Amino acid sequence: MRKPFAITLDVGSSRANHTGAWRTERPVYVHNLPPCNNACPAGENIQQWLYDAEEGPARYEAAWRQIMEDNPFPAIMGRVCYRPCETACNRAQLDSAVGINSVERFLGDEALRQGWKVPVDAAPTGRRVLVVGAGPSGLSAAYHLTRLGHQVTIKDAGAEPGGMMRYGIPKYRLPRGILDAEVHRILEMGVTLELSTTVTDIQAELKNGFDAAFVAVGAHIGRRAYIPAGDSARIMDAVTMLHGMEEGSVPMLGRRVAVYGGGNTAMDAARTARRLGASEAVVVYRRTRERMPAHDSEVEEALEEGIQMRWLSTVAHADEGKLLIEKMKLDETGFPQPTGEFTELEADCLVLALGQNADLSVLEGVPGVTFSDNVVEVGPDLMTGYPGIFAGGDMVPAERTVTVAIGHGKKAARHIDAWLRGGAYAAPAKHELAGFGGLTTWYYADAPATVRPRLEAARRVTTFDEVTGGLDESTALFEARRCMSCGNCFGCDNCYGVCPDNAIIKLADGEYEVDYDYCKGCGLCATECPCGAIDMQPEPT
Amino acid sequence: MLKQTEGSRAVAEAVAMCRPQVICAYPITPQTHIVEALSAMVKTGDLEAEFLNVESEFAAMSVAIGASAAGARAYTATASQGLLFMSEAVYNAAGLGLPIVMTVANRAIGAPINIWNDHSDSMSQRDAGWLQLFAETNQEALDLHIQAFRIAEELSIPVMVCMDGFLLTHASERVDIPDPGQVDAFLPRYDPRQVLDPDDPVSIGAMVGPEAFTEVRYLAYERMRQSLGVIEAAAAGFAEQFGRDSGGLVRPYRTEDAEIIVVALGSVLGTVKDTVDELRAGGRKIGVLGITTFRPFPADAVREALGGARHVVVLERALAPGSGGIVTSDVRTALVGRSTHISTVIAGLGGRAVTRKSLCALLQAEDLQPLTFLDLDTGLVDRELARMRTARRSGPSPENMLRDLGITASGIG
Amino acid sequence: MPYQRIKFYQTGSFAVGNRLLADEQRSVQSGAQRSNALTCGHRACQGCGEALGARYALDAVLRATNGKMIAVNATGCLEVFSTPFPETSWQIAWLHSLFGNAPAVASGVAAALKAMGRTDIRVVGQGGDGGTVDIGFACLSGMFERNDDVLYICYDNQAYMNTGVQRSGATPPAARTATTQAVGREPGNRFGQGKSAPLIAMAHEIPYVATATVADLRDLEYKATRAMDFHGARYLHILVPCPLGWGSAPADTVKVARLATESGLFPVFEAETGEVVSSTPIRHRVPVTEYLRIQARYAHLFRPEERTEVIEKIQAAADRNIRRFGLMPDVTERAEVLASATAESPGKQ
Amino acid sequence: MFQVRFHGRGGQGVVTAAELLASAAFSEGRHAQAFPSFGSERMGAPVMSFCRIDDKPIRTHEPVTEPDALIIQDATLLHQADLFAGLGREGYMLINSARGFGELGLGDFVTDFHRDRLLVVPASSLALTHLGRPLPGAALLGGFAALTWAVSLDAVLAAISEKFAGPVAEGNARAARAAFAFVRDEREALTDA
Repeated sequence: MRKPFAITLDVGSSRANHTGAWRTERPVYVHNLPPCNNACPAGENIQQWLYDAEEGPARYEAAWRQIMEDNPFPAIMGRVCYRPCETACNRAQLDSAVGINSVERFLGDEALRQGWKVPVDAAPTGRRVLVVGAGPSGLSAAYHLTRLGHQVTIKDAGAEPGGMMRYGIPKYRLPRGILDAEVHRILEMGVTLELSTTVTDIQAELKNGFDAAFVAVGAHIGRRAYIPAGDSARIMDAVTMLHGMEEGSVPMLGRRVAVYGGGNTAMDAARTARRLGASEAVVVYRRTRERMPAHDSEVEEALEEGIQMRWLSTVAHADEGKLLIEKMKLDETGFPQPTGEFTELEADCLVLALGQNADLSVLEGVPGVTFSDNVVEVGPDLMTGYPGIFAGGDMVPAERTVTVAIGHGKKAARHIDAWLRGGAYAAPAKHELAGFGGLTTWYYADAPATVRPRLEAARRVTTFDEVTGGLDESTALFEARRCMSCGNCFGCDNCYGVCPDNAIIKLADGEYEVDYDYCKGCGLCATECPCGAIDMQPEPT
Repeated sequence: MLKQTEGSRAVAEAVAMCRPQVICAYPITPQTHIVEALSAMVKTGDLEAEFLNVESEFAAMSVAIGASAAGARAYTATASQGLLFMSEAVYNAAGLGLPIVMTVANRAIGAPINIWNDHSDSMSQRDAGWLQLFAETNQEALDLHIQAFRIAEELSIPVMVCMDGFLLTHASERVDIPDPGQVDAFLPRYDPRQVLDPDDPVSIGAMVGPEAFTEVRYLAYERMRQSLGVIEAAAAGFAEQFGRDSGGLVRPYRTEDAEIIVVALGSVLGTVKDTVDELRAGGRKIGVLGITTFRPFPADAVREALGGARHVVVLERALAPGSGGIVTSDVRTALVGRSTHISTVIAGLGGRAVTRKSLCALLQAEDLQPLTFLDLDTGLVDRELARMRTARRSGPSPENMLRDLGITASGIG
Repeated sequence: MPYQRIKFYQTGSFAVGNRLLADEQRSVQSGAQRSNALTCGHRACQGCGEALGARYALDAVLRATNGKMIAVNATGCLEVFSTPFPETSWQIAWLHSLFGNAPAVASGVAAALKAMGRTDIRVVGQGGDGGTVDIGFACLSGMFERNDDVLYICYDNQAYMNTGVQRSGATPPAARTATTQAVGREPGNRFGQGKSAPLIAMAHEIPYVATATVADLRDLEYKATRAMDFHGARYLHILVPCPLGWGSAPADTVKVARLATESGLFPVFEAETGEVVSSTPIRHRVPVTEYLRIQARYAHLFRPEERTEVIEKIQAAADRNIRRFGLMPDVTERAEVLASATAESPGKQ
Repeated sequence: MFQVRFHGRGGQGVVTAAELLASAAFSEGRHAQAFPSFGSERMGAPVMSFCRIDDKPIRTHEPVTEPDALIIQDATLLHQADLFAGLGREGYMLINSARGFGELGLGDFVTDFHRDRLLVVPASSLALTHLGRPLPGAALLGGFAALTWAVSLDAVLAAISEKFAGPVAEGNARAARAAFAFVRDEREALTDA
């Protein structure tokens, strides 16, 4: 075609005009730290495993393996974790937090159903590590150390592995079958477990073939407080009571039980008492509900089960069949002060749940190891004053939860591994936190959280069946897909679509590249990125 | 086939034989009979084409632009105010190089509104970039349309065929209507220089800045120059195919030894020829040069045809207020360097009859002013001028003068 | 590509695509091999809504017609920034003639194609609001009345942006332009009767009329595609924010459009032969002030002091739209929507 | 060259009559030109049309100012200004009327002309009789043929049959014949006298 000069042009010729020169700011794809990951004591990459899980059945195993990178107990976590991730979840500010915990439980149970295993890929190092205590922390450490190629032996004084997971948490919260299965999966990896074995001389152990030791014996000595009491008053401590439950020695509590304390153990004790037939279970606590250390969900469930609460109350005197309760009031510092007002409370038995102490005997006398108010002092690498001896879990200064303990196990394993290799472990730098402000939430559909089915209260109080049920597949998937993928691209194509200059190149689903030849730097892609995975950065000058 | 028929009808039949694929129509006197006839042919199926009744002349030309750019042969017709209303699109069609053919049934431009013939309308578009061919008779009007499509499409330039409103469009005369086979043989299929084709896409109508606009315009000028040859070739080819002289650049009549040559366009040429014969009989050495192609202006052919004339009288059917004769300035340019005495005669404005009687009187006069208004009622204008001098609000001149004449609008053609 | 409402279990956005979607459910624009009728290197401002809207609309039509499309463009920003000699950003058969004649030129192209028996090729006419609702209005109405086989798309940025933001017949009340300055007793554009091209198009009872914005690009694509299911005259009116003329941040182009719809000021609907057949419900209603505040062209409504009486009039207009086009479905309706949405089984389908 | 001017009222077919005359001449192999007085007149207004007949091509396009013949389609126009303008002593005139020149008040006027070249013919009533409508055009042309011999009756009939079809054509043809006969007899009467 003899085209008329200038008036008629060949198509697409404007590609010769590189409008990138107009740019003063450039879009850059980033990975920011989702608040859930940031909050997880076990350091799970939650956003990543939800990303895998939301793709459906084909990717469930991948999601599970992502969890297993950091935490060997998804099924247990999905039941007993207090979910700091959900507290931090950005979605809570939109409608309600993503049910991360229930998805984790779904994946954990799915893994048990499918019998998925974790291979040990690392070459054997020939090093031997002793783990003292088969609780969450010890088992976690053993798991990670094994994957790092070390030979691990766990010694525990108890008859069964699990520590507080078994002797502190009642069945109705953590069925033993689940606990056994996930512990067994670790042992299968080649961990040696010696039960009913108390380590007395740890230095000797280190001399006889162990290259390092991780001590995590927990805190299972119920704290006693002096309470004026008549001779025939029945008083016991919660730890012993719960421990006894596990060994089949059902304590005689009577019809009316008072539990003294405001922590999770107090709740467990009270709820267990109900299940043991107590028609009245009353929690006596010195402060107000707001100040209770017990987690809300626990308190909620306790109330649902008919547990009564006596706030601002202390036990002044215990007698047979009754307690003398003194009313308290909080002073301006929030500390409870006696008022001199007294009332009586009928109770056949008083259960003390005033916290636990660790049994530190195993480390006593070890040179360099120091203690302060009943816990072992450790460095940031969890090593005690004695080279090669590390400690974690409830016996070191930290919040005493299963998840924290598991996190200690992982952390200790990494440092022990580095120490054994004659180096030091340096954790990678954290990405910038992905805040709610960085999201464009319009793109996320309104999707209220699904609530896990609960055993209705009446049935609960009579049995030790698991209280909280799991999600079926579709609802678990629903939850997974409620994740907003904060700070991390999830392949929605928005940037690719909204660019008025076609300056985003799509490499594959979820993979993009900015074409800086044409990008004018308008920032539309960054604004319209739902999850805040694009930053606008000044052009280098 | 010889036929006694109305000019509009004859043109419609010629256009139909050119097989236009898209025809757009908007009514305006005196062009209406042409598109009415075409509409009927499309309705009966005698002519296969898309006939669009559009909402304005502006739209008519715009539809033609779209149709032509899409590769169809497009035709429309208009006149007077209509041509002015579509003016923007008229320029655009030329700029885009779209070979549209349009009939202009020449008519005056208001105000005062006037439906009768003169050349003000097409003259106003003389620089739009279109070719302008003027028909002397209905036969030529018919022939020019057939040539117009061939010329337009060969050059990719739109062509305006100008025929005097009423004088030709409404006059029943003898015409020789060719048979369709002849026309097909003379007029090849439309092969566009540029076309909107999804399989071979281009952008037509780009914005051109200072860096190339001059060149674009130069090329248009150059194509116009080339078109002179194409027009002559088309006329020659036409004569060969139809055995009839039509079109071309200029038509001399008894100019060989003429001392006075009248230059004119359109249907008035017939009356002038009669006048020339009469004056020749009286021994006056006079001839007439008809200009068929006004755009591009055939300067060389005009200079040659006006050869030895001592006096050239340009008879104009339009007026450039503040300047005078429009054709005259082109003629003057063509004769630059010669001592030829050139005078302009403005005649036949707004349907005023140009009579042989007046022409004879005019052309016998030796002392012809540089600018003369033929048959001007001087008494009438003098009275009005006087009125305007005395009273600021002397009222609208047309009404005043009609009152003087004691008649209402109309009267003898 | 049937347009689907946002699912209630999805992660993230259905605005364009989503890796969780099957390919056929994704947007034309999410395909790595999309056609880009308007390619890069054009000279539109940063964050130009018109460039975005035009690419979406024409790519959708291209897909609907298997690439058999011819576009006719009115003079205006789109034409100027896309085809400055010696470059063009179009990758389609494209013609620009004049400011006021795009609908007629498109009619001419359609007539030619019909005459040449090429009805497999479809015609799109397009222009800005000035070229459409003002200077090109007679041609548009004529095209509608003849029911010529043309889809005409108006990219409405509510003023003559190409010439430097002068008022057009589509400029909203109170808005500041270069010819309705924010000065005097009644700053900004006067409160006239307004001119709704979509409603006027509906009055012609043409087969299909629809509105869309660059805030809901899936919907925009759907409408452009749907329009090609009809023959005869069709009209698509797309709201395309102009950062320059509206005084909004280039990065906010989509956001501004979104607020226009969520406030009810720009109703998104479809009409067939003059009757409204569907309207897009407002998801999260916002007061008009949220829309007005982020545009400098309305700054005089808030500074030096808030001109509540004007803002109330604008809010009233939004409320009228919400009633007139049923933009806020009542509770029961919403419940149904939710039910149907949650009923859908998850995963790729 | 033979030039005819038609006078009538808008809607009476004045233009058609001129065109019929032109095509009649054309059918006899002669050159002809017919055109209306281009006006904005509507139904009922006085209008004119023109016809030229010649043996060589007709080049002029000016209106007929010195007609060889006048055809007056409507006698009510008779006292209008310059109705007879330019009609020479040798000219012809045919008026559509059932009344004589005396009754029409043209007694004196006609004396200046060849008496047998100025005639009246009741064209409207003839048309009414044969065509059913008072359209005098065709009848006047029939009479005109008999009056001037500028064209033959056959030529007029040929033009009529080309222009019209079916009953209209026949009716007009009969009216034309009748008018032709009427005028022929009138002329003979006058020449005999």
